Amino acid sequence: MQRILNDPDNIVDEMLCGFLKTHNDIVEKTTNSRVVKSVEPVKERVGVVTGGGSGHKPAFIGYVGKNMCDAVAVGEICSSPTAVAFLDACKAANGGKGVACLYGNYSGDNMNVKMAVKMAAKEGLEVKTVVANDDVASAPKDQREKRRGVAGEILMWKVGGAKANMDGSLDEVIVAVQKAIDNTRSVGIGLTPCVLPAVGHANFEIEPGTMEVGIGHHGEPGIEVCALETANEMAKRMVDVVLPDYPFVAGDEVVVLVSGLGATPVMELYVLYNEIEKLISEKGIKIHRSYVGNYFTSLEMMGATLTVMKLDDELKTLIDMPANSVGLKQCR
Amino acid sequence: MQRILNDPDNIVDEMLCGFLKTHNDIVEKTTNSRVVKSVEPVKERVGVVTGGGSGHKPAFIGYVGKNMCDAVAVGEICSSPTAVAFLDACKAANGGKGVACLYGNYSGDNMNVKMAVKMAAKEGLEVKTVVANDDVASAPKDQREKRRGVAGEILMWKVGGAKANMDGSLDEVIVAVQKAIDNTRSVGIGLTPCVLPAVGHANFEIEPGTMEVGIGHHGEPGIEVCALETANEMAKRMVDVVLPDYPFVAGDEVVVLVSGLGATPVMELYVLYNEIEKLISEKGIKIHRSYVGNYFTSLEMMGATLTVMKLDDELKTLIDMPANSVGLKQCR
Amino acid sequence: MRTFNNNEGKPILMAMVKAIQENKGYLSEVDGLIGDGDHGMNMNKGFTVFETRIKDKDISFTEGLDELGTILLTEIGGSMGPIYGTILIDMSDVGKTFEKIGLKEFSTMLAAGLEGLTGIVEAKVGDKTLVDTLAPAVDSLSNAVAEGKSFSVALAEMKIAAEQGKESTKELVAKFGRSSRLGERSRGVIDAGATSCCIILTAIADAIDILLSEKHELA
Amino acid sequence: MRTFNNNEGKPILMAMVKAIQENKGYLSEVDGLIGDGDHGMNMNKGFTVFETRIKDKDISFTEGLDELGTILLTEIGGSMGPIYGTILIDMSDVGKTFEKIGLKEFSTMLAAGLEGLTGIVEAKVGDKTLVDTLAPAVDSLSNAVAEGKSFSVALAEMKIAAEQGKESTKELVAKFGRSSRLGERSRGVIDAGATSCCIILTAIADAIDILLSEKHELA
Ligand SMILES: Nc1ncnc2c1ncn2[C@@H]1O[C@H](COP(=O)(O)OP(=O)(O)O)[C@@H](O)[C@H]1O
Ligand SMILES: Nc1ncnc2c1ncn2[C@@H]1O[C@H](COP(=O)(O)OP(=O)(O)O)[C@@H](O)[C@H]1O
Ligand SMILES: [Mg+2]
Ligand SMILES: [Mg+2]
Ligand SMILES: [Mg+2]
Ligand SMILES: [Mg+2]
Repeated sequence: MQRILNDPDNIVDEMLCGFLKTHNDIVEKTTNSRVVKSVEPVKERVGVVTGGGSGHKPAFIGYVGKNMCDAVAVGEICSSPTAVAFLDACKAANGGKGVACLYGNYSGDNMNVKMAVKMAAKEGLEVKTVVANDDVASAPKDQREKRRGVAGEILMWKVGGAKANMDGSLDEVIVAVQKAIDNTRSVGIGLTPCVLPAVGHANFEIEPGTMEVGIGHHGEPGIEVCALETANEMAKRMVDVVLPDYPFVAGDEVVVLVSGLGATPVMELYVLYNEIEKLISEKGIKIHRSYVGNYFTSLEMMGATLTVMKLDDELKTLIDMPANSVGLKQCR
Repeated sequence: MQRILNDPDNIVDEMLCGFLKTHNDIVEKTTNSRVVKSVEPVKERVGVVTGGGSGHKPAFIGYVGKNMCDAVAVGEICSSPTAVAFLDACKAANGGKGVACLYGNYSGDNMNVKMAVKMAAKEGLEVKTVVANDDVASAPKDQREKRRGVAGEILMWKVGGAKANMDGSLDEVIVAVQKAIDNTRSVGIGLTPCVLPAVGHANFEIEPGTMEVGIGHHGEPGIEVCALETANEMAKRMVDVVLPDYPFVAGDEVVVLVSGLGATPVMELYVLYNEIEKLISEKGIKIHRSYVGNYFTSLEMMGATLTVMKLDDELKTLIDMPANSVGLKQCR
Repeated sequence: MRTFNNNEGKPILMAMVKAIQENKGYLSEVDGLIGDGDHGMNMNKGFTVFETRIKDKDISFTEGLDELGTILLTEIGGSMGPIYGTILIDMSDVGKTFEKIGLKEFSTMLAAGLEGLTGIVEAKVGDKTLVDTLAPAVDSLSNAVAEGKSFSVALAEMKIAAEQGKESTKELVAKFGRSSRLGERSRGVIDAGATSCCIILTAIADAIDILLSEKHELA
Repeated sequence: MRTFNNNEGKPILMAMVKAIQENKGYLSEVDGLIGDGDHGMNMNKGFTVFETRIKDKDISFTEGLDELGTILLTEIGGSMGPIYGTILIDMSDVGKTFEKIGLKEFSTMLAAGLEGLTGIVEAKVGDKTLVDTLAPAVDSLSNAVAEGKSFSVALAEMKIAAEQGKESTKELVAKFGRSSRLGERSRGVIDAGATSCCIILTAIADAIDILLSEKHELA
């Protein structure tokens, strides 16, 4: 394993220390060592919280900051944060108007968030949740509630953070975020597996010359394994999975997010986006804004995800609002 | 090769198309298809230009934008841009007060920039240059003029862009940038090689269980090959190469930049920085600002570079100035 | 003897810890086949923290279950935190008033653990989760109670039920957790949580058995 | 014949293109050992663009050299753009007034190419670059001129000089370019630029020789 590590059991703590030192203009620690909050002063408005396992940098911690999430619960690698961490993140973000906890659909996170919501209620703190399920490949459309949350979560946080900062009530924030995720579809293609540092070897294989279509952010397999394709063919395949599912149609305005899974050279993400843009535009769909880069990764996996979100006037305003987090900066 | 590609011979063009589509709020094309410029209107001030081979995303193109470079010449993968591209980049950045061309010390770039400067002079455009040579491992200190430029170039561009935007004259920009690079030292550790898409196989080896100390951004070897170390040992090794060379001493204020080489999980860069920060701080050196992330990569190489720049009041002001490029955003 | 003293139950806790530590690699391997390969690691982390905390402490069986459950729940997270956390804490909640623990008490405790679990997960028998181990173990104990069997015999039968339950997951398709995304591809390997649950129950049974026979010798 | 007509020199250009295309893989391989492995690719790209441009065109030898040099310089970049661009353009600049090209003319042209190169790079003979091929080739030609040798014999000798020059790089330590960072580790393999230069000179020599003998047969 050619990696930069000390004791794998301490990797999350050491990462957090390094992260806090580097980004002390954006985030700060809290009394819970697995909860990080924005340095922005807590205002009398809805708090926005997320959380998830580590190993997806810049997610989740990198989406805390101005007009993004207010606090985040940090888990072990590929493992949900504790219920207490979710609870403490909610408390750290609490400005007296309730907290929106926006997370991804994984059984660990579901259980821990559910417990945290109960614990918060006992303490008189109202927490409402939205669970991201944008990954088309992970379940059929009629079982959308079973689908995983993947890179679409970033757009969900962007919308939630912006809405809270426009002084939306808790219900308004929840409604806007739910709309955002309902309007969002993603798919991933994996080209190489990843190695959890404490495990030391890959626990699934992607044969060279093949690719895994519909892969999840922890290497969960998807729709099919097929022969490695050119960038243009991959673009077509991804667009053909994502567009019909919502469905996105001529006249729609959308946000497009292409994220690398970690080790794919960013140059190649632009090659991929170049074709995706062409295919989407050809359908008469207008790309209002796009993001290309390593926004949601799985350690050193190669591959990419495509996320498309349909906009309406409200979502457009929210997406276009400036933001300042480590992973997503929209200046001015 | 598990990569996202069409014809490797077109990868740079396709990447550029994708890049321009995504970042049309920051960059725009020019009449030379290998020159990209900032969307910021050309002002009556010194122009700042860079250029280099592709495959180092976000370098070089990602450092064009507000208060950063005004235009960039784009080369093939690991290959200098043409003299004409450098010339056209200078023209695109020309606001009537001369142009500062800030690039890295590689023989191709040296030759092409030299020719571009001559061609510009013939057309009445004054271009002055600063060549980055921050890579300690690439030559002894008494032959500093032979050293390669690596991630220190980013700090050089930051300083150059800021100084030009403070209406520094061409000479003032050049002096500030030269001071910046003279105050900067870097070293890299490589953990895995990279594969040029058109070549299809790695052309150097890093045995698993070993690491290449002093590696360059194209895999050029460095000081020594040694057994793979822990993150803390690597941090010590890097700090011990970089600090004594300048030398940085107690009481100094510095900027620290830790960049991944492409495929190392960003989490690990924070683990590395966590120890680097400790070692530097222990020496009584004050870290004014730090950057950790994939700032200057080599396709899908694993490994990291450490860059340290000593600040004075002028450099501090310039480094702290807001900037808005794809690779470096300092909001507000 | 037909009971053991709750406040002499620390050896059971230590046996649980040891069983998880010894099977750390195996559990991760099992999880690696259709999950993300970290189950042994996750469990080992929590159980080892617990070991350090109680090493030099006088602690009863039910106090220990609560402590271990709380560590899993509040310090480990993942899926195992809430799942085993809930099972163990609920076992402790019901059991902490017992001075002596016999078959009936133990059966009540484990049933409470299962009931707690069903409060937070939807998985039923047949969904390829640790419920497939825990539920037959609980049933086996309550049958033993009904049939008036000895604690020792009941434990032996519970181990068999747990083992069979675990093995049954092999032919099932996962309905919950990471491996549920694999659909048919999840068939053919046993479930990681079902495996750790079987290991823990076996360790508990064996350790109780030793306590019972030690008491017997002394008596 | 002792000369060929400049405006009948297109076959020489085509032979240069073919030689580079055929050695694309080999040149990258050589560059891969102590450089970045793209030399064949870089050269092939430029030479192939050139081929497309001149395929259906009536073009003289010196016009072709200028066109090829300009393509390398303005469209390919890297190190090879300025290096071969300068060599070829300077050869053309000196040669474009020649109607007929004999040994003396060709010798003057190649010397001009070398001189142009020394204007942009500092490398000398012994620094493990293409100068180690080009310089002895130039010397060999001017000696042949001085000694009154035939064009054909001079070309044969130039090929040997180029080949020996290229081979000499094997034992040298690189002083310029990427491989110079390797210091002692660069010893033991030939230089990529020296290799492509030898390939090009050999192709030129062989193609001129054919032109000379064709002329001879016709004469
Ligand atoms: N929703 C669920 N309901 C019941 N059991 C579950 C559920 N999710 C996961 N499990 C159990 O957890 C086990 C995996 O645990 P572990 O690997 O530690 O967590 P993770 O899946 O988060 O990596 C599975 O084998 C399964 O028995
Ligand atoms: N400064 C220099 N002076 C002379 N020759 C050089 C110099 N730099 C490079 N070369 C030549 O260029 C060759 C490498 O060419 P190529 O691989 O195409 O470019 P790059 O090194 O940019 O990848 C070397 O083998 C050497 O002969
Ligand atoms: Mg896990
Ligand atoms: Mg090159
Ligand atoms: Mg697991
Ligand atoms: Mg090369």
